[in-house]
Amino acid sequence: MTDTTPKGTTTERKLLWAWAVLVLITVGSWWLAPAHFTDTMQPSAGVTALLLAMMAVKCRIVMRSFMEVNHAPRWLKVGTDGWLAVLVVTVFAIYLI
Amino acid sequence: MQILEQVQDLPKAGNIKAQWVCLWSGPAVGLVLLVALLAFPGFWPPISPTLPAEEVARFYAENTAWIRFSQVTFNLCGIMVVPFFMVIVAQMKRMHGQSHVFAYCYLTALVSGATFFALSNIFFLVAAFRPERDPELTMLLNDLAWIVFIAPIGMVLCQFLLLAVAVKFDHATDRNGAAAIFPRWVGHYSLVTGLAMIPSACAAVFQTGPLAWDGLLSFWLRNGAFAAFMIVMFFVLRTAVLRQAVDDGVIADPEARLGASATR
Amino acid sequence: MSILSPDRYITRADKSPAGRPDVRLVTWFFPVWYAAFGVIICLLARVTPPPRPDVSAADKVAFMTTHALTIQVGFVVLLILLGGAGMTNALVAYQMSRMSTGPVLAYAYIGGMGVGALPGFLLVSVCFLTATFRPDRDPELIGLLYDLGMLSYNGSLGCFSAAYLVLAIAVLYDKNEIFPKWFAYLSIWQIVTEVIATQMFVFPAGPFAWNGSISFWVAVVVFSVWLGSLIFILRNTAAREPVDTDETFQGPTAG
Amino acid sequence: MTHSDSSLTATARDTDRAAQPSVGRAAHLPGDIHMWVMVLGDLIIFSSYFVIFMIYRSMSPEAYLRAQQHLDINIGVVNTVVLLTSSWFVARSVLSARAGDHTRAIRFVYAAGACGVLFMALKGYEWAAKIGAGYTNSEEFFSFYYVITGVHFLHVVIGLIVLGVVIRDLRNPARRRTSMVEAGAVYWHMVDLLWVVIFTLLYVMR
Repeated sequence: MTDTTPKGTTTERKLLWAWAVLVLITVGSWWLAPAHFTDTMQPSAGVTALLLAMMAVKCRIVMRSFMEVNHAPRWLKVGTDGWLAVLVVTVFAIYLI
Repeated sequence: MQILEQVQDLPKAGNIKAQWVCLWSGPAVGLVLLVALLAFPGFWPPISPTLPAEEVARFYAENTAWIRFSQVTFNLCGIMVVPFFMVIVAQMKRMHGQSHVFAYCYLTALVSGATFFALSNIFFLVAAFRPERDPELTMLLNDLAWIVFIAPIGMVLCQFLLLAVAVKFDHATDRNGAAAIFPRWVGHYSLVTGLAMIPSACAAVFQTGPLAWDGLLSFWLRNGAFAAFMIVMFFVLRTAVLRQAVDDGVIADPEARLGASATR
Repeated sequence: MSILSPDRYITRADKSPAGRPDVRLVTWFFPVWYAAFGVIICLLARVTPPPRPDVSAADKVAFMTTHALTIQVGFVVLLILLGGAGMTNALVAYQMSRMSTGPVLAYAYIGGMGVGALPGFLLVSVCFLTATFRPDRDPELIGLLYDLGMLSYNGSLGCFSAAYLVLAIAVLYDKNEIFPKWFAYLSIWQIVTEVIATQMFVFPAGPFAWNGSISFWVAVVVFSVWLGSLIFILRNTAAREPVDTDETFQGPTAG
Repeated sequence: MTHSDSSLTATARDTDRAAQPSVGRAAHLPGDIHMWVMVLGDLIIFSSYFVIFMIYRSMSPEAYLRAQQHLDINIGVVNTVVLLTSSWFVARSVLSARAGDHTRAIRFVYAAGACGVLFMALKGYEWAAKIGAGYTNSEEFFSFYYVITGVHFLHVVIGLIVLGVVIRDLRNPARRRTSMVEAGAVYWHMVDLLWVVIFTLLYVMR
């Protein structure tokens, strides 16, 4: 089992990177949150689109990296990506209407 | 019932004893409920659904004590018939070639049916709790009490039908020479009792005629059929439990003993 | 597969009846009863989809008088057929008793569902029938019966949650593979929808009201998926049941 | 024991192959199909809540935006990081379990569970602070806020039970199965995933 160690380290490093990116995006969204401001806010489609994109990236990292969908059968990759795409598009469409 | 000395402490003797106690709880509880039934002023004759609100309120004001006594008795003792019906469940589980699914169904219907019955006396008692209440409210409670008492027959109907089906399946699959738990007529009788109770569901709709809650079908046929079934089943169950006791070797075979005394 | 008779409903590959005859009968009865139940509550009694919570007492009286006939027919039939609810639940309990977890969770299921029949079915039937019994009653009282009936019918949560919980536990622990494991997770969804349905006691309108998109419609979809799955699972497991297990069963009253 | 050893080696070899993004490697479904039915179904159910929330939000975006300003974004961000970290712990635990290092795997699951408990504590404090400040569910946004975060909270509780089961199985040499650890991990990541969406829609959406 010693031969797994170097390869395992690669995966572990990837996981750490995934986690770092997720935390970075989260902290980034902190600057954009309405609660961050005290004056009256205006709805902003641009900021919302950006936030939804950040959310989509985070979700995809969680699914692909943490949930290991990357190595999963095709139907699961398609299913999870499909769920995410439909959710984000629907949410944004409703937002715009 | 004389339990043989050598099996006195065995589980199979305990099982028979428990069934025997539950069986005899039937007539005892039945007697108490009969007293409550006779003591409830609203049953002789049953209050008419056409009574105006003021009359209903006066009925509760004038008969408060007897209503309280009889309905509290129903409240306290009504669900004590459950052990008696559990003897039926226990005997159904002994039927040959069956998976006990009917017994499970019977048990579920029994539990639900008992909760329904436990509700009606609360409405009667709340109405009698403050007879000076607005007559409209007393009439509402009276309506609820009667409708809950008479109309929800689904669970008990289901019990009769299940017993009928179980007896039929017991008979049909009886290949190994062992006798059926209940005689075949019990199934038919159970079916007829169930059918006799169906019309009373209409008591929640009709205010006059035989289907109203004081009517011939909804009140007298329904309750009469149920009481008669309890009495008949007491003897049927008594025979069944005694036979189980003999089969399990818990009591001596009365026929064998008779034969022995004859030869002596 | 045909729904016309129990022997044609649960079959082997060669179309001969499979499983035990008594289980076959009750398993066949399961979808038949739910079909009848669906017709009663949707078309006759008009409680599903539910009437609005955010209407005046006069509107509630109008609802009761407009639909008086179908409400009376529907609920009287339901009062007669209600035992079917007990039978369908008992069938699930029976299959649970065949799991490696034994009968204890099956009895818990019977307890939960058996108690649930009163707030879940009886109260709404009795309230609506009492309301239509005397439509000339004080409108406030009719309104009270309307609210009481709908809230008890849609809002009896704990009895069923308890039953779903023991069902999920039994399926997850089971080694006999009576039910597939994913069905346990479906039962957990059911609990989640019941938890959300608590909100109907707070909101008379909006997504969490008793006719709300979240409290009601999402819950109905989840329930339909759950029930539909259960119908097929019960059929499959009944077909797979060996016929000679009669004597091995151990119940509390098994002599 | 021999059997479980050999299966462990096999899974370790799977990981080995899985670690390198080479072509021609057999696809591996983490956990089991039952757990994925749960996860995908739950994602769909939650999505329906999100869509309904968005529909109501789009009817009065200004009011929702004003209400959102009263949320505690600091706790929201910290809680997101806490859950992401716990997810990372669980992912590491799966790797350790596959490599046969069960002591380490158990330690990672404990760390993840501790993060879960921390999340719940912060959530509880956040709710108490909001209710104390008068933001009750009489306001529409907050009715959604309490229900959606409440249901998510319930999922965290279930997740902690799942992690407990994973620990119990990892401790028992006779019961250890990588698929069991994977299934628990998949569930826990779903809790994380849902929170990422909730965080965006409730806290930072504009």
